[in-house]
Amino acid sequence: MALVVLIHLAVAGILVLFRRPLGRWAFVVGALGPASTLLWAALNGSRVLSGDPATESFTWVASLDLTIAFRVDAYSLLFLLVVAGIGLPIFLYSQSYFSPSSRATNFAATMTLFAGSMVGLVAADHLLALFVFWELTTITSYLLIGYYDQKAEARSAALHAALVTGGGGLAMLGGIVLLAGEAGTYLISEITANPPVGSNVLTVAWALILLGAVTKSAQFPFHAWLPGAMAAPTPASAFLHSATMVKAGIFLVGRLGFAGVAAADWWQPAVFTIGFITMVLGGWRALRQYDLKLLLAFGTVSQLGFMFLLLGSGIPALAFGGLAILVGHALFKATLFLSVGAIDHETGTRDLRRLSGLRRSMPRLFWVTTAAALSMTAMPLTLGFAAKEAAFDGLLAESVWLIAAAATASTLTVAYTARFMFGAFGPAVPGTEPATGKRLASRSALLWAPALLAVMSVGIGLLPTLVLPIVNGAAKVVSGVAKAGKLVIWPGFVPALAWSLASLTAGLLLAWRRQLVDRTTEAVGRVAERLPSADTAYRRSIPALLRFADRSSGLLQNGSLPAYIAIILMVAVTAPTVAAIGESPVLVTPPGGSMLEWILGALIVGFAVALPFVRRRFAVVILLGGVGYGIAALYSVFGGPDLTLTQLLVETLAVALFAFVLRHLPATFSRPATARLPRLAVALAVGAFVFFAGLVVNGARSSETISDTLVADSVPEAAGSNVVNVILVDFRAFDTLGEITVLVAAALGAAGLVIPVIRDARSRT
Amino acid sequence: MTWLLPAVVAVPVLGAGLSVLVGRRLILQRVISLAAVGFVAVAAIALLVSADSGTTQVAQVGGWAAPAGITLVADRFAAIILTSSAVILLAVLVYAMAQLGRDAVDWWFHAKYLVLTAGVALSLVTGDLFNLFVGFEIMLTASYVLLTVKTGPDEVRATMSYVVINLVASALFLMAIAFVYTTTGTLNLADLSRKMAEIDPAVRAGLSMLTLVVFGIKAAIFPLFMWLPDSYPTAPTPVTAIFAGLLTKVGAFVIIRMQTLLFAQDEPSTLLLFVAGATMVVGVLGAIAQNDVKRILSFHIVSQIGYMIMGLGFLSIAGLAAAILFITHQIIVKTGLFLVGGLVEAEHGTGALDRIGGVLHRRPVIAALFLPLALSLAGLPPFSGFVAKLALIQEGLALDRGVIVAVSLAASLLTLFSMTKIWGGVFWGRETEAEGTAGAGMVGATAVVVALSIGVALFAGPLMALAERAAVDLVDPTVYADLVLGVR
Amino acid sequence: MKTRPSAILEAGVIAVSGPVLVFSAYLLFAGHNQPGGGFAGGLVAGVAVLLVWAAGGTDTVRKVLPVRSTVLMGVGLLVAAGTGFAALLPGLAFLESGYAELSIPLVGDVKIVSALFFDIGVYLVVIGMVLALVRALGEDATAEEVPQ
Amino acid sequence: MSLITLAVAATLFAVGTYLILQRMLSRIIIGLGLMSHGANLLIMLSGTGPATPPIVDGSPSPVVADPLPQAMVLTAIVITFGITAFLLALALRSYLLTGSDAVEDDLEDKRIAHSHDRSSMDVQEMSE
Repeated sequence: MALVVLIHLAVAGILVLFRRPLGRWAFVVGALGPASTLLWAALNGSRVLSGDPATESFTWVASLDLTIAFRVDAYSLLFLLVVAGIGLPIFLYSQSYFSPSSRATNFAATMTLFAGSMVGLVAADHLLALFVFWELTTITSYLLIGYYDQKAEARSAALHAALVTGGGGLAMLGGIVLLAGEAGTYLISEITANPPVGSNVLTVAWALILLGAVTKSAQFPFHAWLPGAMAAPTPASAFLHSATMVKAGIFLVGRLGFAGVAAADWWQPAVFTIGFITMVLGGWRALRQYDLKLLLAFGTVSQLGFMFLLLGSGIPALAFGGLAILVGHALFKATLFLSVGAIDHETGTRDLRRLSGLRRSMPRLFWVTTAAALSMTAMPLTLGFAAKEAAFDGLLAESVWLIAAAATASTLTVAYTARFMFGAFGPAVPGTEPATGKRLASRSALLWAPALLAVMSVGIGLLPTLVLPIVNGAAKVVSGVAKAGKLVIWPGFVPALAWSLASLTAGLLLAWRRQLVDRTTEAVGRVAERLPSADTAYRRSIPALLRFADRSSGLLQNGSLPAYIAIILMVAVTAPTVAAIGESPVLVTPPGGSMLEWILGALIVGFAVALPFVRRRFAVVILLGGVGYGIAALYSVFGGPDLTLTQLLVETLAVALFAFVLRHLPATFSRPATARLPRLAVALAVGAFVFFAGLVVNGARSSETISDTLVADSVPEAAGSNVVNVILVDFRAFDTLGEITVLVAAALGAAGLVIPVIRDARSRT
Repeated sequence: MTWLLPAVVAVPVLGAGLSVLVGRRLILQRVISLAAVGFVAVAAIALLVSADSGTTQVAQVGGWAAPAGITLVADRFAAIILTSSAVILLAVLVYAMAQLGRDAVDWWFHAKYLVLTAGVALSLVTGDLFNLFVGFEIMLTASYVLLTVKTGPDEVRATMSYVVINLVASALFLMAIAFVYTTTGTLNLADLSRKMAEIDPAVRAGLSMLTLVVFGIKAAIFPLFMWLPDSYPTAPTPVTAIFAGLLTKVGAFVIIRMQTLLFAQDEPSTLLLFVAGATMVVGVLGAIAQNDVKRILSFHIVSQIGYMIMGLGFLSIAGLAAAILFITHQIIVKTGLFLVGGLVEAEHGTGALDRIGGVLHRRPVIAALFLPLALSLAGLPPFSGFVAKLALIQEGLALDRGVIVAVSLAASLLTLFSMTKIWGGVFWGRETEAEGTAGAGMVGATAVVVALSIGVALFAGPLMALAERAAVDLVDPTVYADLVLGVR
Repeated sequence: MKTRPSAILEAGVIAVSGPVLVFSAYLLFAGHNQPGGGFAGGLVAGVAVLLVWAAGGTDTVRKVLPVRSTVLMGVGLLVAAGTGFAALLPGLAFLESGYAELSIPLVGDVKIVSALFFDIGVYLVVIGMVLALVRALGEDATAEEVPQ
Repeated sequence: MSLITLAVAATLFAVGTYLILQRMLSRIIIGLGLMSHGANLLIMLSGTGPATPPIVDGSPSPVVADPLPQAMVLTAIVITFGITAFLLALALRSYLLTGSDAVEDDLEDKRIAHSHDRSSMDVQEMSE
């Protein structure tokens, strides 16, 4: 399995690296990815279906239990076939859809990367591995949606999708780690075989995982990104945003739903509620669209809601029905998207008000589309019908409310399918300029790729046994129940059929009176626009986030150096004080000091305190020098002749340098613009901190120091009597080496700052 | 082999001296720099191999036994960070030579860069508190003067606030040293580790906070970070890149060293975790508010420091290991991102999002370099940031610290958001005319950094194991003390 | 315009700066046993540079000390770091010092400590730094005051 | 340790802080100078022992001032001198460039802090 994923990666890499020579055949090369998946499935399919999963495992980070483990069972196999079976025709379709360019090659490479991620996702047996591929699909989806990157709407749609699904993914990561903590393993096969129960943590874990699935599969209230994602080129919409990526969430709840139900009693009601709202809301919104792609997108939202409800329910019969619907949906929705792509490609528009006469000008496309549309409405003899019967059968066994809900959604499905067909192939709306297409050549992949999918859709509808073993096997893997449902061409007159026929009839009725429906949806829509919706919530949240970011960072990050320093100093004063007071410190007052110290101290303090009041710069320099010389004298009181000498010399040089600089500046300081009181407050706080901290520290003074060794060793070991100098050049010469390095750097820096200015000045005169 | 330890500091110093002496012979300067930084990289790897094989190198400089003299220690933790730093220093040096080579505005760039190298190396390997001060001063002085390689009004303003803030921090650092020496009578970190346990708990608690603030300023943690985004973006790209990659991480390194060696505690620190969360959130919100590539990235420096403090805050082996891996990943990724930002600037003369567009189509290679780094920064799989963040999340949830985990995940999402802001602004959109071309040297050096980042992701397994071995040494301060002072 | 100090002052200051430099060298060599050392010595020499500057500005400094500040700093760094590496040759630790007692005629027994070489490096760097600073900051930076 | 010297150190820190908290770089440099004087005094105070210079003759256990803080202070003084010189050059440079040595606020920060109505393009771009 890893090999298949790597093939995808390698193909994408080759496409990027050899963009020029491969440009013309980019998508054909990219198709090698799905082809390799199909080949793998052909070689291993029967073995997997016989109940012997193919496993592989690669340890990435052992201590984090991060392992890329694959385990392809029948459930994975079904998804693999969907991914590659839909993917392969779409790649070939894309070859006709795009004209060769480096952008198209990038697109092909990204699609291949996506296909590989999707393969990894559905084959993963390790929750972290699943997460890795999950987020890879988010990234590739972002890049694909933003393909038309000159358009702002494509960019923002890409961002919307990335934020919602990426954010859901990150929440899911938290849930995964929590779940694994409870289960003691990240392996999906072990968790589902032996679901952890009975811990409050599990509630959080499962809620977060469900959140990931809900965002990825565009469930209410996170569905709004999916219609936006229609900004992507149509092949990407067909592949990612109808057939595969959006099913990742469905895949996940299908895999884990039974464990979720076992652990949390809210799981099933939550799944039902979310699925129901999504299903109805999507169908309703589809009825209001004019863009064929958007119409299909809302239809997808609706269908995803249905599948979510079914597969997440943790009920074997529903899981079976859900999987059947999933296969059917992938086939007919991809066909419809590809048809829309062909229409768009040939006519330049997808607006159903402008399209007209396509039934005559594109007859073959019309029949292909019709076949898929019939399957979508679940007309008898189609796969859609067989699948829906299986689902209705299961729902009816559960509760009448559930089947009523599903029937409502089915009614809407029929209605929007009719809107789609009449819109695309019927006459144009009067008063708008109609767009007509031209006949597609039969060898164009724009025609035969959807045709292929439509044929499969019809073929499987007529011969459900083609997919029955896989659906059966998959349902058995997740539910543990073999033959949980039936997939037949005609179920006979069973109660579920009545519900089907009722919803079909109601739907056809709506289709017949579609002008009335239009007016109603318009009217309701005008009211609904004022209500809060997921879309407006997102639209408002981003500017709000930006404003909040501006405000909050403006608050701290106000650009003012004095403010920064004040904050730093206050933290430096407060944090240690609070920490120390917590441990009840002891203040020990030391002796006052000798008379000489008092005199020097008074002098230094006098000079220092005078400094802020003096405005003439040279007077300031003199005061500063006074402080320095006073301190030099104080050092000598403390027995530091070296210090006194150095301090005197440094002070002299510093004063000279000060004078050098100040002679260029105005003679007096301007009055500081910052407020005086806060400055005074911070200054006093710092002073008080130093004083009291000094007292506390003095109380905890250590009786012995490492200097004792230094003083004792100085003469015998280092041959020097001046211990301070011996420290500087011997005991701690490494400090000194560093120090002179600092001096060199500072001198180079200072010279570099001033000399160019002088050179400039010279060259100007 | 012990001589390698002082040599990783002294060789760059020697190189700086030579570089100053050869004057304006650029070729010679380059050879000297490459040799010196290359030596540090090789020596760092040797020290790492040695430390990991159980013979940690401990050098007593001048032959004076600890605690009297200055001790240098390359334990696993120091050696890991030193290795990543040295490799990045080398890559950025190549980038700088490609970028600054054509119009050498500053003849002493190489000498300054070597001083910076020496400072970083010393700050990482020193086992002495005052020597650490010297190390920091070397590193910072070099950074001051490198910030003014270009000397327009903006650079001068930025440098002013940067220098002033750091000097305030240095004064606080000296105060801390004074207090430490008063209460313990020693400067040797190993010795301090033993003596700190015996002093007045009030003083110990106060000193712990004071050092946290001192190094917190350097590491740019909340609420001490505001200087960083105002000063970093103005410097030339190689300078900003190396600052972004190294300086704050050295601060984070020292915070971890201090908190584990001197002020060890067993329980997760709620204070540190709060600081971590606040740093992440404030940093990432700041990034979102920006409209310039380098400024966005600068705020992310702050934000990502939060994750390192988060790992430290758990004060557990797994948490510290995660922090170590995170620092390594950040050194590489952050540098790389700034280098990419520099490529964009080199071509467009600006990093303002609204004045650039379509780079993906005009220069796909730059986009290809940006993407893995940006995703890695956001912590998305399968890139290096993911592994480090996963380690943090696992440990946080294992310790029942759900709040900080939630905050870190939210910050990741916002990071992703701001990365898409750069992607959407710079790489997508209407193509803008280029003013210049980023040379092959610059692109190549950036590619090497990107490759390193991918390497960290690929070999995350062995690296994590190494980081865990380093963390085992960290949680037990007696390991370090015994190494330096001998088993008591 | 500033008036140039008189030539007599210039000559006088230069004459004084000679002994000051000798004093600085004394501090350097005496430092190991008495107050002084490389820093103090270097700084005293720096004060001498300052005196020369006061007498005649940067041009006089350049005349009296015709050596690049960068050369002094570079050599200083090399000597100091080189001393550290030199200790490695006989198998000692980096920067480990040794000493030898020599008897020099007329002077008597003298202890030569290898750390002295290190201190010489320090001394050179400090002089170089002060020289660089005085030359850079001591220059009249405003265009109209630059002597032609 | 003596009370008066500690008080001097504290005062130097306080006055230094007061001077740093404004915009003229030349005053800030003075403030930083005072602060580092204060820090140096604290280090000086960290030493033990009487006030005899630490110059010894090899006799066993001489009673002298603690030499280590002195060495640290010496190192700190010289480092501070180097960096102060650099800052002075920076102040001069700033003055020559802008006619002032004031540390101005960061313009970009100011812009963002006061952008109550963010450029509408930006918002549209994100929320389309």
